Amino acid sequence: MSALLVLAITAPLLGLVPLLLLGPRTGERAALGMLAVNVAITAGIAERVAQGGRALGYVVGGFAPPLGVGLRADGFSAAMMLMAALVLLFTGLFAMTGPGDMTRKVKARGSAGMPATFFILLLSLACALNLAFLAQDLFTLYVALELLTFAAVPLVCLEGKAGQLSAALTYLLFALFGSVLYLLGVVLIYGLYGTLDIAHLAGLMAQGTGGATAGAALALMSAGLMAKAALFPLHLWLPPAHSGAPPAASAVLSAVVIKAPLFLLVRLWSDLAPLPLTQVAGPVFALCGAAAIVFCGVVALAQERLKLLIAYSTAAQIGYLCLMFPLAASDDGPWSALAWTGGTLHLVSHALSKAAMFLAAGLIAETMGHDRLSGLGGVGRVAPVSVAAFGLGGLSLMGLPPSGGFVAKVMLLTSALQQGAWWIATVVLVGGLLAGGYVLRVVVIALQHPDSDAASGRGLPDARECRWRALIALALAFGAMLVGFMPLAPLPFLDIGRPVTWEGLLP
Amino acid sequence: MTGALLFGLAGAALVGCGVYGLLTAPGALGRVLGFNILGGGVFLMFGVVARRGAGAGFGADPVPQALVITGIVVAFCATALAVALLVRLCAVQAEAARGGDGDKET
Amino acid sequence: MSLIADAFTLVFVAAGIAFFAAGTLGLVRLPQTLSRIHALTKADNVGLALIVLGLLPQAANVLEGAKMVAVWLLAQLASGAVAQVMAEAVMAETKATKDAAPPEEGHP
Amino acid sequence: MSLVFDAVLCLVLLAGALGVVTTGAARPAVIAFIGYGLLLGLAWVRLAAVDVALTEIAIGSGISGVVLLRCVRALPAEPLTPAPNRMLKPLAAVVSITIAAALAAVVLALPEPAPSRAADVAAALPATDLGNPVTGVLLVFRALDTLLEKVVLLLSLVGVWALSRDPACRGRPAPLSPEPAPAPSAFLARVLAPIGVLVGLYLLWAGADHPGGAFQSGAVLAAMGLLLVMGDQIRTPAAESRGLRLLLLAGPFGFLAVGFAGWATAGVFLGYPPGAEKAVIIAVEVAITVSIAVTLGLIVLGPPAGEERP
Amino acid sequence: MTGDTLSPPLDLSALEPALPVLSEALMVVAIALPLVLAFAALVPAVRRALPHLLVFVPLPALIAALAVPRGLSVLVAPDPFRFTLALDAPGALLLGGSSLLWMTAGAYAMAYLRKDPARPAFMVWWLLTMAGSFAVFLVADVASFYLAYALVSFSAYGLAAHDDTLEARRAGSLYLALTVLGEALLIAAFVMLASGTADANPQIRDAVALLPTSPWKTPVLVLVLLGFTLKMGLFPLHVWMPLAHSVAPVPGSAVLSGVVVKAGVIGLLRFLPESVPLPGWGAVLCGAGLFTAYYGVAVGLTQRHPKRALAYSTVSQMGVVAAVIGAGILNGTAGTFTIAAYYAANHMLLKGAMFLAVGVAMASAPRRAWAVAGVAGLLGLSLAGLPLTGGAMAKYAIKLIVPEGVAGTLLTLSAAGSTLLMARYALLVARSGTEGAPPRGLILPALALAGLALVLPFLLFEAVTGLPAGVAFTPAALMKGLWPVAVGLAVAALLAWKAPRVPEVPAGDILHTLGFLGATGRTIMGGAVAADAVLRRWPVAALALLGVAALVAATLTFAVVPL
Repeated sequence: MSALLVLAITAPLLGLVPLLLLGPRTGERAALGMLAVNVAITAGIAERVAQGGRALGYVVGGFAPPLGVGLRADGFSAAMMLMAALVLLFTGLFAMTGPGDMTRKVKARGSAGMPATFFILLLSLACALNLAFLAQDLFTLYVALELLTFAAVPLVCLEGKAGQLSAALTYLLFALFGSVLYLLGVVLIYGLYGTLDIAHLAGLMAQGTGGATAGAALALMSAGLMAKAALFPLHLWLPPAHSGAPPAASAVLSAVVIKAPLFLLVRLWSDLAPLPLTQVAGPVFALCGAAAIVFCGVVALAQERLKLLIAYSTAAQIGYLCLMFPLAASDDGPWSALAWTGGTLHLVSHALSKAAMFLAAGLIAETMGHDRLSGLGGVGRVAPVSVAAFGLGGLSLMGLPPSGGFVAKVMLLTSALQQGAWWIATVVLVGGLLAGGYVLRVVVIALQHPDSDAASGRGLPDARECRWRALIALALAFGAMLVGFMPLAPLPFLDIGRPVTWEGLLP
Repeated sequence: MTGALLFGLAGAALVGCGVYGLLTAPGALGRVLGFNILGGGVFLMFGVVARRGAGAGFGADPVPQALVITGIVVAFCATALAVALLVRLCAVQAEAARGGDGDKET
Repeated sequence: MSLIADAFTLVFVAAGIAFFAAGTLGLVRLPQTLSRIHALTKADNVGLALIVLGLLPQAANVLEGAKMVAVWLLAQLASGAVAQVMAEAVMAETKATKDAAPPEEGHP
Repeated sequence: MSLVFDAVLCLVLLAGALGVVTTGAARPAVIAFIGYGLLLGLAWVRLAAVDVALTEIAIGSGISGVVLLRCVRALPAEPLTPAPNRMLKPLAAVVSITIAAALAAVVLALPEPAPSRAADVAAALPATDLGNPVTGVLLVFRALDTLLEKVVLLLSLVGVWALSRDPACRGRPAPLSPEPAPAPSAFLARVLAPIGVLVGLYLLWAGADHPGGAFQSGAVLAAMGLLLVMGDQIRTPAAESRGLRLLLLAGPFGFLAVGFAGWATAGVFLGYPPGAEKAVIIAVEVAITVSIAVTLGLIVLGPPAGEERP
Repeated sequence: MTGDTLSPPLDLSALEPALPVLSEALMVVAIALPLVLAFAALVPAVRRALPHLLVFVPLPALIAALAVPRGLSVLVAPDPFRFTLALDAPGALLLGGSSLLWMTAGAYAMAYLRKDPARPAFMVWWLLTMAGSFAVFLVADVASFYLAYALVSFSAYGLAAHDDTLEARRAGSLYLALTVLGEALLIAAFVMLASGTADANPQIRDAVALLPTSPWKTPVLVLVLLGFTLKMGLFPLHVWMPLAHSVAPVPGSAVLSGVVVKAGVIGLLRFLPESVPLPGWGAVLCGAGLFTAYYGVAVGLTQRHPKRALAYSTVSQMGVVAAVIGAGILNGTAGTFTIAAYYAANHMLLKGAMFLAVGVAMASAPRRAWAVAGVAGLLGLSLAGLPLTGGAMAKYAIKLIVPEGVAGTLLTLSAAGSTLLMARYALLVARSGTEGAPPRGLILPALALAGLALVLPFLLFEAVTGLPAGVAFTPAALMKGLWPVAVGLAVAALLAWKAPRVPEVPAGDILHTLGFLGATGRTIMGGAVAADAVLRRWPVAALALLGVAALVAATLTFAVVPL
């Protein structure tokens, strides 16, 4: 029984009290403090898992599953939690400062960054994400997903513009459609097995008594999760929502929020569903993933707005994780383990790099006053650090060394080639080409000379990027690069605590 | 047991109705209603599962019933949030429409 | 004893149902909102009263009977007040539509 | 006999649902939805789930209905929506019928005997001193879900408030109607509100052993609050008021505090002190009920209008 | 022939005990110094001092090339983060040559860009490209090679697109696009190569040793050849080169043509097995190289700008290198790679000096330009193999690899073509004078490089081929070297006397027939955007959601019976 697991869920909530009761200044500081505590807690969990070599467990209220609900941290969830906590902390720091100290237009120096509501939502996200990574009960996970959605949707429309509101509405409605399908799957599971605890269910399902109903339940839950993760062809809400939101919000939305449903999709098929089922269903997800990579990549190439481009890139990059399914489920020893590690590393490095890119894009848009690519010529002069952060983040998307994206890509490629999955290997390579296209397109524009841009008819604005916030973006991008120094081998840490069981974790 | 089965079929039909509403509704409000109908059907299936699990002196398995209560509240929250978004969106759009001929004042 | 009670219940509940049916018919068939409200509240109040009255002998104890009466009272209160509010709203609306006679002024 | 009743109920329920999704106009659809909610409550009674029935009627139909009706009023008369594809409706019908049929088949195929946790609950319930197993599940066995659901509720209020024109969420929500309340409303509020509060408190008290509980009670209390607002008996509260915020936080964070206290007394998070389970549970329920009532009421009232200028 | 045993000219054996440490440090510093300086340029003080330092930055690389024992392989980072460096004979030749070019061109660049406000940015790209180029000649493990290769390729964009004209932007974008394509081809090849070994990131040598028996042999060879010949500019993958090399500032062009393309050469040398005959592959490579050698000359002759003529000459010369490598692996001739590297290093210095000469001429009054053209012409003839110049030694060396016969004859004849193109180049240089006198900062580095280019091949000949330098001075050898040059000069004179009017082939030649590709791309993008708009409509997406659920459910139900 590890108390850290409970703290991971409750500590972010405690940060809400000062935000709602005390003034915004005190509240924001407390919120940042709590986000830092959250990093410490998740790091502690990761450390314990790595040290002990086994999962951590906690039974809430003292009633063991299947009657009660339990929390459980294995290597995979610990890694995801730490990543999410870091991104949230950096985004929180970014959001602390507003554009006040960078343009002369704004009178009040150091005027507030995001409103207090933003920090409420950020803390709620932290709670929801930790819960999604820790909970072992399908219904608790449903609550976690809803918490996540309700924290994410208002983030999209904090500024109250019409476009943002309509994007948020579409996001909410589609996410609700997804969650109700998920819930439908949950009820079928309960009707079949009388429990919602993943460890118990894994045992029951392996006996193979579920028939078509179990398959239908898994399918419904997966579809719901895919809707929340905006996996192609269910990405309708993602581009407007992620591109319209304020930069700090876009960063967390793209970097971590969509990762939770993806994580659960993996959990569902790697921990809950028996291997033969995963082997059958894996290609379907991989197909969706491949379509996402290629299709959304091409659409990203055609975008004229920087933030839309990044949003479509997110829609494309989600696909890489899904390519992992058939490879990781192949029961092919080291090669499936390599795919598993590659997919996870991709998730982590994409989170860091995408957060960096959205923050950088926000700063670029803030400096230039718009984010139309055609008018961004020479922005490298006024926002060099932001452009560098964008470029370094893009390195990971393109899969160039040294970056997490490179390591992940090599692992997926190796696994795909070893298992003879040529089409997956091709998709990985084509995805890299497309990412190279849209990232370099931006970088090339940013490096141009501003004065030679006769088309726009005006030079660069008299503004400079906010160096402090740009450095935050740069730090995230460097984080994505650091992931690239992982050895090119399956990471044993990720296999800690699998297959799921409560054995030895309960008192 | 047959009664429970009947409501189970009704739940399935409600899910169908909800899906139809979600697919065909032209506006957001219709989709919210469709979502609620769909949710009602899913909850009803929880109720059926609970009723089928009657035993140990209870008329129904209390666990799914408790889940439904939580679910209803969450669905309400979703409805409220969606409606608030929709209302604000309409207000902003109406303002923008009015702003089209009242630009000089602002 | 119980036979008399059952007969009492049967008669009164049947009568209550008849009132409800009439009220519902009124709601469906009557042409104007005001008269619909009228039919509905009047008929339903009486119908509910009859049904509650009819069920009283079936109550297990006094408390349960009191609860049933309370339900009737609350329904009375609510339907009476709501009917008035609705009626006022209808009047106001009719007045407003008469005032705004040239409808061209409205937004397209 | 009861099967016939159930069958009729199901048919009416379905008709109501079909009415909701096929009615083109917004207001009739919402009214049909409220009726559908009431019928659904009846279905819950038939499924031996009185707790759920109360919740469904109070929240799923009642408060949701108010929220939806307010929305209808705020919408433009004729929303500008592009004409849907003519193929859409038949296609959607086919898809929906297929899904319903598939689900029906799944329901028919559910295993027999049905798996159930009823025995577990029955075995563990006496230790909690509660009579209502649903309350037991909600507040003891799956207390984490319930705690987080309170956070969800709070968060949806935050979400609604985030739509305020004032980024700092100050001021009072607009009253439900711009005109002064008609006399009958005021009368109703004055007479009904005390009775309603009493009913709410009864539901809360009864919830430990009989159907009822925090949510049902909170919904009734919220309704009474709204009634008072509609009758011009009280003003809408100011969002920045410290007291209001405290009421909002009392439920979730009182629950959380009890959870932490359980660590000290029972040795586990969200455990209850041995011997005093019922008292603590009722205390938690009271705190939750207050917060639920306030939160539900504020959600219906909508975002605050911004800082007041004296 | 000597191959790997080629011993370093500087003998450090007196320092025997410290030698491994010293060598390791030298190799690391060679790469790290420019890299660190590039990042340190963020500090204004460093940025101001940088122009004076630029000449000395390649010094560690030069010393490493001269002093580090051949074949030494050091592990710089511990095992999971493997980063290994090694220096073999081809690597040392290219490293030494490139360090000389970087030094002289660096000095030249600082004078050339004296008034350019964007000079700091150019210096950063310069340092990054330099670090990448040194790394690519030094690293020994697959992943690090990919990293170094990416670094040199992408950084070179900054050099090519520095002037930011419309032409430079187009050329730069094309360069980047093809570079990304090349990276994709290579990563696939490397992954297949590495997966044959037990190690995720093996030594290149170990991985290549397993290649002939690998099940992936064919795809790896196809991808390696495509990826690296793309960088070398073999027909038809040369289209970017005349564009990119001619739009860069003169010192940028010099290192692009001199050093950056050699990343492709070292790639082929590293990733093709030397001692195992690969007949079919060798023939294809040799054929493509020979064709490119002539093609480059033919198109280059029509050019009106000396830099573009030089760029086409690079295409042609890389064709020669490819032909040599192809001929070598055809038979598995030992020593091929060292000689190919020797020839490439010779080209590196000559081509660098010739580019620098163009810049000098453009800053000169017409009369001085004729003088510059004289030197340039001499360099050009050396490239073509005029006896008694350094180039003749290189030409002699490659004849040792390419057997007499069709290939040998064609190779010899290509020297005539080179002569012709070089004559054209000299003429263009002579005409490119404007006014004024070139600053000394341009002349001295250019002259220094020219001198080195003409002399160094003599000094290295014996070490590379194992033959005494005298063999190249026998009358037969001299005759053999002279006649193609003479033929070329004769034809040049003929053309100068009565030149047919040939329109200038636009740089990038066959690229312009590929316009339909762009149109297709735009159509695809437009189609995708339109499809996306449809997919993102609510009813469609909602149906898709149900469809996905149904698809998964159906797959599970019908594919797995025994669930």
